[in-house]
Amino acid sequence: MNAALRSLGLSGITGNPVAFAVALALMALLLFVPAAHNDYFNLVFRNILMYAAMAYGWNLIGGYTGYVSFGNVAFFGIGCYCSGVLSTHGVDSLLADVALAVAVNALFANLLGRVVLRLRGPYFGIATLGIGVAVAEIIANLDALGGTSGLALHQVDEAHFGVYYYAMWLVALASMLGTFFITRSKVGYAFVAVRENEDAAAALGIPATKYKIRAWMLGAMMGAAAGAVFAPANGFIDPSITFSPDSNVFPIVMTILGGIGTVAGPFIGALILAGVNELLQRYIVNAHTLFFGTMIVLVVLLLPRGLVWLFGLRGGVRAWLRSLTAYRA
Amino acid sequence: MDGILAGGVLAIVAIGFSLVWGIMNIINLAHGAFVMLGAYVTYELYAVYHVDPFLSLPVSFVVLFAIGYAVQRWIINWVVRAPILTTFLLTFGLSLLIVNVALIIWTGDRRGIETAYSGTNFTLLGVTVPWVKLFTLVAALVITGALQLWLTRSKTGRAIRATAMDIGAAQLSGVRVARIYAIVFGLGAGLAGVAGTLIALSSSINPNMGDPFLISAFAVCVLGGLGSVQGALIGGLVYGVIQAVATSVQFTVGGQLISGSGLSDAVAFIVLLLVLIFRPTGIMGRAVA
Amino acid sequence: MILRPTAALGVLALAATVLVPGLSARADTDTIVFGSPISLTGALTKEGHLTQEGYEFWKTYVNAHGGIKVGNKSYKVDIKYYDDESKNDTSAQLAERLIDQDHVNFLLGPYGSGTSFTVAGIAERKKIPMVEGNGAAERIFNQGFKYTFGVLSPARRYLEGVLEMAVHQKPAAKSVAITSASDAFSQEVAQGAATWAQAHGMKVVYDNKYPDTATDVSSVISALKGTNPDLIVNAGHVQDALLVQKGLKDQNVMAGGYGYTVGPDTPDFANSLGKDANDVFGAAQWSDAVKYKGEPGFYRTAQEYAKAFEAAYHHRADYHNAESTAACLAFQYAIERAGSLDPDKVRDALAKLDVVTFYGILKFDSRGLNVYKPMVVNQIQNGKLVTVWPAGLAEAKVIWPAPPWGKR
Amino acid sequence: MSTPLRIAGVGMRFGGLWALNEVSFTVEPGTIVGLIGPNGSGKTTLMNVISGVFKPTKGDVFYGERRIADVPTHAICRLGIARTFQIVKPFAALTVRENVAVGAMYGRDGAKRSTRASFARADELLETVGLARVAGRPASELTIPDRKRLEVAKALALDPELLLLDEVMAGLNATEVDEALDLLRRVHARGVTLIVVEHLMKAIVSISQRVVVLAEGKKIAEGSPSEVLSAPNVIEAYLGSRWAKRQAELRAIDDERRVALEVEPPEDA
Repeated sequence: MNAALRSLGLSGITGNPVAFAVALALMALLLFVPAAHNDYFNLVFRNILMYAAMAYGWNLIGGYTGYVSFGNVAFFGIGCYCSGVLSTHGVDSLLADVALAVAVNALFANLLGRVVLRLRGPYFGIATLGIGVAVAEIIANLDALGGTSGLALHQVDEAHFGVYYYAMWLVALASMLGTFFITRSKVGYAFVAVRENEDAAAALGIPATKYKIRAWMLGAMMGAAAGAVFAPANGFIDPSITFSPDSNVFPIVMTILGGIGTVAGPFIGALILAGVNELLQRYIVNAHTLFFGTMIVLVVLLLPRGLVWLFGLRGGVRAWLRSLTAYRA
Repeated sequence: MDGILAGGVLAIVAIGFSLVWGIMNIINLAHGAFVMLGAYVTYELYAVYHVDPFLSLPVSFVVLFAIGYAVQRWIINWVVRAPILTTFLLTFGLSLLIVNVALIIWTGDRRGIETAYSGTNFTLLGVTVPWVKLFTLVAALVITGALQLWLTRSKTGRAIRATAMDIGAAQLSGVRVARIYAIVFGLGAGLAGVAGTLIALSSSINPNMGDPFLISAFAVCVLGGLGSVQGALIGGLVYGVIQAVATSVQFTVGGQLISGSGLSDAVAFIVLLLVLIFRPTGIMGRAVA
Repeated sequence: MILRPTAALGVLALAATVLVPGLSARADTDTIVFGSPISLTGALTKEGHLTQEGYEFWKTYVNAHGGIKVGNKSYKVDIKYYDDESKNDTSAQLAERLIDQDHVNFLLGPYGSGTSFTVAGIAERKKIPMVEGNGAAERIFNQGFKYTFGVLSPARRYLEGVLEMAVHQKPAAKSVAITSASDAFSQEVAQGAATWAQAHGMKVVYDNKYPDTATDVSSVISALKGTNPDLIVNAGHVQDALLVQKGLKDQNVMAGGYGYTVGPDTPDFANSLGKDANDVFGAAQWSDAVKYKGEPGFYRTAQEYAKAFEAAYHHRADYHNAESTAACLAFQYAIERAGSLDPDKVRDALAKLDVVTFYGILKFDSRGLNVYKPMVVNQIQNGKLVTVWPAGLAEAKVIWPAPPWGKR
Repeated sequence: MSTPLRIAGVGMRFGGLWALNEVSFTVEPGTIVGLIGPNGSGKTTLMNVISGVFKPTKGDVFYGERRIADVPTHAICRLGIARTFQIVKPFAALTVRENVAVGAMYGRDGAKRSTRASFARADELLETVGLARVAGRPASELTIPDRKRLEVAKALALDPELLLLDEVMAGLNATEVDEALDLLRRVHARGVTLIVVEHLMKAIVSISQRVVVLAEGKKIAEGSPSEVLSAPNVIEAYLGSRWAKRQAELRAIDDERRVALEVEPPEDA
């Protein structure tokens, strides 16, 4: 993975300050969405925030620590079910939901990490992919959790709807700022050192495994929190919703699109990707997926280093054109 | 037994996937889409020109090889040296694109191929064996053997392996990497095409048929060891067997009957995890450098 | 340097486009707009299209015949679709969009139980009535939703017809093997079938599920084969029916009959399986053999409907088409009875609705579920789909037991 | 600050081959020990054993009274033993300054240091090694000599008592070598014990107080530079060995070529 980020063209750990400023500004802007008093926008942007939080979770382990996980959806899903279980036991408190989800997933990630974080590269990737699939299938087979029929949480009414939005906004903001402060702290530098070269990191006194597990846990907590808010907001959860391929792939795609291993990347990626997807879905009903795919292909070819890199680009168009051939064989 | 037979297809799907990943360091999310295209090539030949599916095997290989070659040469090649996640994103986009074009061309209708021999079977030691699946298994074996031979003996094969080991060195020794990559990717797509043809015989055809195979391809090629052809074969068979065994298991937890077949993927992946813990680079995998 | 501000602006601009309320598609006042999130891409594309055909067919008819009368004013109808990509987690957003952006008057259900459930939740919150014809999972109707109505018989009853038919054959089926996909709908169907069988002295010799993403069910089938049942039923969708039927032949599994939920009734089934599709039973919400005399306002008999439909879409109307059309009909009659477009008035009218149509009776129990219409059983007899059960509607004698593979 | 390092009968086997065989010697605190030997003689392997990358097959390593043979790398580093890598390993995505700061954060005194303090420390060290001018650049952009300097700076950031230098001068030209030697002397002057692995005899002779010679994994000589270099078995080990040729080449060839040589993988380890 170290090769991966070497070529991001981002020097310094938090990536590009301009991009981060823009991201913060946009995040602040999203605080005013409920002012539109339009449930549709609430939902659209709540989902964007949700994906952003999940993307930040993935970015910590996949982007900063260089362990590419395909299983973070498990944390989101378990987070959802924590709220589900509480709700079926008559507890309808977002705080409780988030608290439980974060605690459970921190523990789960910790235990799991001790096993899977021994693996490297693709082998880690597949092991985590398996975790996602396995957790989903196990839950689908537990009648206690509703099995494939899922769980119906208390019905969402108009009054709550805004609350869920703000809750998700807080989760996303926390994930973004969390990432920012983590990555500027000693811990963050340990993550990146591990990503860049585990042996060299060890030679500098960094216990790699310990920090891998930390990154994995922190990431899990972000995804879990997003799930804990999503479940009651959606009012109903089942394995096909909480462990959907989208919830697994989108955060990764968004992070790559925005810029791996940067603080602004996941959020900007989420905003653009979900935003464009929404517009296509709406105005090109019959072929939106086709256009969506085409757009992704073009973005990768035109901005192989992610959108955030554009902010840091020096030398204008010429430099950009030159950069396009950088990865040719 | 069912497991081994089912594993044949998985193996063929996984071999191509594993080659591309192992040699080019590209996780080709469009692999499932290639499988689907292979199936449609076979279907069109069968429906329009009444070509027997088995005769169309080479055709779908060639067609898909061409497609794969072109895609690599003119699209992926622009970012082929980029970090694995970049190409991951690219192929994600490509698969969306291909599947939805297919949806426009062939609609969502499910199609099937009925031949004189489809479904025919023989019984061996009390086990019923469908000819088609047996052939699939044989095909998997033949492909593995041939590929292995080609990779080790032929000039191109050696060039490919050299490239896999060290691009720089390969280039210095006059290997045209871009071309090699295109060939490998074409090969991967071609094998997907072959798999598609065989799947078309034992299952139904529709634009989304490829997706479920992608996940198992992931598991299989890692189970066997990335980039290892025999690995993918063994991985495929093992994976098939695990799932089959899981299906036959039933147990009760807290008064609830849990049937293994509902959990076959979970079981398969848990076994995969165990394998990786003891052999961190898969069954046939080499030690990590 | 040039690019930096451009990039910043780009991001902001895009954010803005999404933020700024899009032009709302609120149609002119003499059109009633229905909205439906539906599977236009993804795994359930085919089923989605069948549903859409059912809706569109009704729309064309109504508009051609002067629209829906509300009081003394006639309204044209329009239906707005969005693609849920066959994913349960996208339909929520689409439903909100239909209601808040496009200001649709009413919702027509998506295809599939999972999606229907999600949309039902939103319909409830927004107090917009939804009638759906393609989500039979009963869990949808056990939530106490007031604004969701289903015109179809509940999942658990899907296979009852097939089982009932089988026990009345000579030789009567004494044992049944049940296979099912792991999704909610299929599970409810399977449980319903098992319960019915036990209640009617039928032995359930095998009852097992497989992941709904399975690409190969051979191991399930060889397990089932050992139990050699008189009847084999599968609870699943078209894909499952095809997989299982091919698998059964692959392993030369012989039984008196083979019954499926979704599958045999869709043209795809016979098209893909050819001869091997013969003698298979399909549970159906409706068939063009049913003998109802519907109220005026639409085609009054199944036969008229089927004829006109085939003329329009060049394939035989299957029950997905019919139940989708029926959903629209429920609205048509309810709106006329309510004499208003007010969601609550229409909702009450739906709750009180009690009409006979080409599709059968449209009447909802307290949960909003149409439990008053029987299922029918079709059998594919040399390539043609004929209704064989209930006996009263039978177009042909049941072929039982099925001849050996290869002799069909 | 006065802990001796004792290598006691260390043996390291890879497959059938003993890369190290019964190697024993002691490094007194405050000294500079040169470790030389032809390619494949086991120098880097020994570095890896001391720094905990490899666990020796036989024998032991003591730091003061403490057995460190099976202490993990990061812990050894925190005991005050730092090392540089023959193949430099900068954190390419980080700036030069950040690279060094990471060392300051997790080294022997790292626990006590805040992030800010670590960066302050990094700046000092960049001054010392003469990298201040490129502090803000990504490490990936550095020239070979600068990478070597960075490697040393990172090691120093760990506040080591004992510093293992693995071929920090390979691939440098004459003036660069002199600068490097000067740097090492300054480091030593701060009371850091040095173990210097080098090919360049001239460098070793000029800086070491004691020299240990390895050949085919065995210690064949130990003593002051002069006595070691006159020892017949040492001469035998070197004359006609590939090493002599390589020296000849090195003098002949131009910078890029040397860069190329530098990046070729280490023969041992």
